[in-house]
Amino acid sequence: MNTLLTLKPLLALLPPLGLPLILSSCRSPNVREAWTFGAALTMFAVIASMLPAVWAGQCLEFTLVQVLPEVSIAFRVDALGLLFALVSSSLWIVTSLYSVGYMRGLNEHSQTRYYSFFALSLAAAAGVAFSANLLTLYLFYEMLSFATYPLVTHHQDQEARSSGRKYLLYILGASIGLVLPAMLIVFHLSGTLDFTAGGILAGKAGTGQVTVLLVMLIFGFAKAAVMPLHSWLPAAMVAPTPVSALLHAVAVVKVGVFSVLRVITGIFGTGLLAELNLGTMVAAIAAVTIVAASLIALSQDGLKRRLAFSTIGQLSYIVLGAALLSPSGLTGAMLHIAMHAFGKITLFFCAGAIFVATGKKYISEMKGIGWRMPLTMGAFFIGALSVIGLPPCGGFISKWHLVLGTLEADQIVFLWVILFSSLLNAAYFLPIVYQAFFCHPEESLFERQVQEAPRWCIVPPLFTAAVSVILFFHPQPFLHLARMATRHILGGF
Amino acid sequence: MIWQLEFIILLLVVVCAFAALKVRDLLGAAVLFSIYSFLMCLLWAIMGAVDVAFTEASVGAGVSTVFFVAAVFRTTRRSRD
Amino acid sequence: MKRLGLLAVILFGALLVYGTTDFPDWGDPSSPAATHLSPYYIQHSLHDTAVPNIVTAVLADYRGYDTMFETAVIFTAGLACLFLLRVFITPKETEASGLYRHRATGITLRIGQGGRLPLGTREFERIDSQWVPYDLIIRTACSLVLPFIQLFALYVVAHGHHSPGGGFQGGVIFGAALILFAISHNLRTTLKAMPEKRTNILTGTGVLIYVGTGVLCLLLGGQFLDYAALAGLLGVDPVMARSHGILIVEIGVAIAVMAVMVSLYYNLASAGHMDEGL
Amino acid sequence: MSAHYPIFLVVAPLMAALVIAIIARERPGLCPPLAAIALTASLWSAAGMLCRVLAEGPFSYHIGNWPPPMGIAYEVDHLNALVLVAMAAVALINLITTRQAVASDFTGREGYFYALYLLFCAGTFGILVTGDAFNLYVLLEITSISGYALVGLGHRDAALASLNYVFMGTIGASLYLLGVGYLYLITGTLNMADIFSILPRLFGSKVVVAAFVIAMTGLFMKMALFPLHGWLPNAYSEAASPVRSLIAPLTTKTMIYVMVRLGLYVFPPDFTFNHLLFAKVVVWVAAAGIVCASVLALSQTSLRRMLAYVLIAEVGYMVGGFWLGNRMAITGAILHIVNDAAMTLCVFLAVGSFTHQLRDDRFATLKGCFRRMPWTMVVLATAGLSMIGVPPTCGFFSKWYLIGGALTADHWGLVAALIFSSLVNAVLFFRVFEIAYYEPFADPHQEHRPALSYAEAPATMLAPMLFTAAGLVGLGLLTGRIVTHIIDAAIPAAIL
Amino acid sequence: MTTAGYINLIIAKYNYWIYIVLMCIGLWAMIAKRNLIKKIIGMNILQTAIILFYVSIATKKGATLPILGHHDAGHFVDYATVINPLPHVLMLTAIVVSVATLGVALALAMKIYNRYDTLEEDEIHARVRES
Repeated sequence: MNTLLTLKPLLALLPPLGLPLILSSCRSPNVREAWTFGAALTMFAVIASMLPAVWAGQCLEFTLVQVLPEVSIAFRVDALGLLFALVSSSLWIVTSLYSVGYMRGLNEHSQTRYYSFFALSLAAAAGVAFSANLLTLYLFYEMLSFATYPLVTHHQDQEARSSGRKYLLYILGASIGLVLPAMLIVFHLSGTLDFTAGGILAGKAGTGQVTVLLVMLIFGFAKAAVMPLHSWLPAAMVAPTPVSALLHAVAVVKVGVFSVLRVITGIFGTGLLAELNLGTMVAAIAAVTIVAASLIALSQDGLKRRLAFSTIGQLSYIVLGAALLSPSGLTGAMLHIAMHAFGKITLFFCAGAIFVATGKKYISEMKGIGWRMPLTMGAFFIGALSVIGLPPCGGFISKWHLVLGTLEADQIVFLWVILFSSLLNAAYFLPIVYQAFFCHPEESLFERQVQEAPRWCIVPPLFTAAVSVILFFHPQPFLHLARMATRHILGGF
Repeated sequence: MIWQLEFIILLLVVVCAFAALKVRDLLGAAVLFSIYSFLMCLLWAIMGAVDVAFTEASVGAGVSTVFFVAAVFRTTRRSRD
Repeated sequence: MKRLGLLAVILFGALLVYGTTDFPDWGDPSSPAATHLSPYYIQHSLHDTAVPNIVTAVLADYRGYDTMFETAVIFTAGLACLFLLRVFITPKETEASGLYRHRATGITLRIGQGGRLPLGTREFERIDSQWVPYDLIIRTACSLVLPFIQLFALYVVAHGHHSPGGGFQGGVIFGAALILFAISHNLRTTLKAMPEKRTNILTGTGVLIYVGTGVLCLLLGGQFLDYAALAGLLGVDPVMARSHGILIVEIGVAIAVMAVMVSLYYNLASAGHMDEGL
Repeated sequence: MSAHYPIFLVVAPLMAALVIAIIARERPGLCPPLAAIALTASLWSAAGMLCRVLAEGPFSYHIGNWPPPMGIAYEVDHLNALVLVAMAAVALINLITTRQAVASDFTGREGYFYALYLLFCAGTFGILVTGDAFNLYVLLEITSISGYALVGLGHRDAALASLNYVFMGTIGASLYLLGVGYLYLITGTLNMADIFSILPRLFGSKVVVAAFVIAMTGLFMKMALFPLHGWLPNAYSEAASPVRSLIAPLTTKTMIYVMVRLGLYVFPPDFTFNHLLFAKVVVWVAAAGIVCASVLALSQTSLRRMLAYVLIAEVGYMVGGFWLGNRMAITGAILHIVNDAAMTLCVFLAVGSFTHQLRDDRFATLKGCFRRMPWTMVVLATAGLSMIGVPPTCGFFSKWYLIGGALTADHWGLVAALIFSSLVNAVLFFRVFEIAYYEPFADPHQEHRPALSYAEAPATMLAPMLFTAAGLVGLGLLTGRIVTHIIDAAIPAAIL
Repeated sequence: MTTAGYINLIIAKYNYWIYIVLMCIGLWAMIAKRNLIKKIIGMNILQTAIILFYVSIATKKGATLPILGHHDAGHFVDYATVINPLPHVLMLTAIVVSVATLGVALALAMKIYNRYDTLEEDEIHARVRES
């Protein structure tokens, strides 16, 4: 893989930093939102423009500044990073659309702040995607934590405060308490922090050290919500729905798992982990999270909370896939970042649309809602299928690869875990759809036949649902990128 | 120099230091401190540090004491320890 | 706290004793302190600076920079007291409340708020609220002694090259003379003789003379405080220039120290009101 | 001119102080510009010296044209040139920023304030540049006395805090003086380089050991290392805000510089780190200090008291890092002198802005400050993130070196303490941000929320504050260059 | 070391022992005394003790004052016959510093008295707590 020095990775981060423009136009909402769209589209365009080069097997690099004699703040765009950046930047456009509908629909306060920090969060997510070393990744990871705080606590009431506390406590506590020392120890042992295909720790650290570091890093990136550091995620559901949708189904949590993926592949190296048989340990941790989170999700009545626990489980699929250390497992993990993102964001959009249209938050109140909001619930159904991993949705592709991965790695236990949890997924999603369409509404709220949410709230879920379906038939860009990344990591298969 | 004399002065210095800290009347403490300074100045003169002794005589035994007295005059003479 | 303090003191004392056991014997002429640096001063200072008093030579020339900051320290102290204590609310001249004494009879009057003395009268003299009857003997004796003390102070400054003493001692003695005047008479009278404004200006000026000399040396092409550079200006050879330079800075020190001592006394004795004191 | 930079650095503020003291009552309006000019001159000289050191290497200035050790020499090398630039910049920025606050806090005595301010700065610069152990003491005292006076005229209990500071400071300085006396007794010289060359012959002497322990203890007292920190919280919280933001960045950091100077260039590093158990004990004391100070900081109810304890913890960072005795850790300690000065300035300027605009800095009054004083909060947030250690602010990078050094030395106690303190700092600052982020919650019985007025500081205060905040990020990004070009050269090659 | 050795040690350095005693007295007063003026006196004792130490370093047995006559000019002075002048110089500075500190400390004590009406530390702390 040849490298190419270019400014593009940096350019990709800049559009969201058009904050002053957003701030300066705080008095006219239309202009402000135009800027947001402009930023989102520019960012997507810049990222997409890097696709051909990466596709051709090139690696775009840019060193911003040499902050330490040995470590710099540097960007590198490879297949994995680009895959993630593509997902998050494309979904930003959709979410911006949705935000306009949602925020205006509910007449929320401080919208300028909302859009500003939203943009900042996206910049941070792209930064994480393009980080060339652990320090840069840590920098943007922390930036994301701070930038999302005002979004999570947007309502600025008592509940938001306590949830915000929990959010920061987990995220920041884990990153300062675990990632920072782990990063320093890695640097101390290996003298570098650059992500390299074979890992940088091989031959430089003992088994005990590697185990401790692995545990510190897996749990340290608490955004990946591996149990027991997961409970910030349901708490963070106090945020406005677009925030939950983008950040808690896409940017924040995916940044967490992306970081875990990066660390496993770039710092430890799959070879080292396989050699020390540590992959199984991580996979076991992930498996416990998958099953436990799915079981908890069954018992949740709040729609967003149920989605949150579902997310926790789905994230651990990705960790599990990476921990299998097999080609298909890795491919599946990477694909799942994309597939789950499109599926889950659809579900969140629908939840938000329901809230905007009816003010309902709880599943038990949603009997018969399908007759009132057929489009929304239709999208919801497709999203649910994708997350469960049934055809004809994108989720099937990634799960298929994960299952293949377990077989390749000869870890049949995890195959059962995946299948069992898919059943559980179906068990907590399908009843919602069933109730929505086949139960009679209990309340008189649903008297009128069809009353959907505002247009801007309904178009985005339909779009993402459609994309989910399309991804089943044409998974190409993502599948190809994931395959390339896997080949790069494992050295060809 | 007669070392016995020097030794007595040394002891007196210690005694004065103690006494200055022990008396309950702050004005008395100031005066005792002045004596302490003056003995110290003698001691230095004996050791050949005439310039230092001169300075201590004018500063330690002289002006410092006046400052102490002025401060005590403006505050209180009472002390509980 | 007390016990902890005692423990700390004992520990500290033990450390000192520990160090002291390795000291060279007291008065040993071959100790390192006596053989490394000081022989240079003893053997060269007279030749270098033409000042027989080695202490003065080292103080004002070799280590003149220390002394400059020593003066700055005392200046800082004066300024600090002024800053901390001075009360900048001056009672109006027409406000006459306070104690007055009739000069001729010695009768003391108290004039309350809003009361007024016949303007322009010289028969009454304002006295301190905590007024102690003046002792004639002390007053007269101090008045008699004062000029001699001041003369002695000047001598100490001027003769610092040849005998113990110098700017600092002379300045303190001069200041002490003024303080004696203030104690034997009263603060108000002293303030008339030596107003606060003048002490402030003198303080700064004294240190400025020192620093200015240093800067002058620098401007004349030497290093800072290199009095030899003053040779051309003073019209003497570099060695004598050092001697004269020392005298100049000693005068500066004396002025500054004198003014600071008086200013410190003013502030402490009057608690910053600059009206009446000890 | 450039040959005289070292002296110009100190004499410019000194002369300006004298002139200001003379004209203080008559022309108070002239004082601030004069002070600003003097400090600009100092900053200029400091920068000039740094450039010269980078170009030509260390140089010295012989005052009175007496070669050391007979006379006093100013030694400029990489170490003090770096610290000098930082300190001069801090002093100047603070002077410019706090002008309005000075006018309101010290009405009628601005002139004297500026004179003392400049004396304080002159003393600090002198300490940083001097090569003579006794001269350092004199300069230390001029700094301390002006500091006592400045602190003494602050909030309600300022005089008490200041007198306490006088006592602790005097003990500290006296111990240092005694240590210097011991060194003089055994070496016969006061010049630092001279002592350094003589000492290796005397390693066995108990006098050297005693001198070392006494002088270092004195410095620990002056820098408020944990068990000897008693004076700091009160002195810093009672001082008026312009004084606080001057003294907090300069005092402790200067003392740490002196410690580094003594440990590396007066006592041979071999003696400092290996010859005694002292170094190991101090590292543990520093680690304990970091933990205790952080815990104490949690229980404070006003911003400035909280910060005072954070500062004590930061002292622990630098002391711990230095005494680990390996290159990386010492790099961290020196880097942190600069970074901490900048961070402390930034954070206390923000506090000063609160006290100036809201008349208070207790947590309760900070409610809704993100809306009321958004820019000040941006400054505070940047400084807070730096103190927590979030990249790319400078606090992260010095912490990077400190923790890295502790790992190199296998000193897990200090690693744990540093991480713990970062976590506590995160809690501390987020508590503040949270308070400032949420406006007072609406009373259910009231219809309207109490409206909070916009109370941002004037632009003349804000601009230098924002500049400082930007400087924190700038310093962070420049870390690599500072370390390779300056700090590497500042640490003796013998230290690995 | 023999008893005679100890006695010798004590006699040979008695000045140094006295300075240690004075120093400890000063330090103890600063820590344990509650009256502020007493503390200030303790501070001055501490400082003079250090001056005594320095002056003790300077002495040489049988040497003369560090003031030369003009007749000394031009010929070599045996340094063993003249007392070491350097510590004297240093201590002149130290005395000045101590009186400067004293001035500031007394000024602060007066401010404290004006505010709390007492100079006893425990009473002051009680008042601070009250307010």
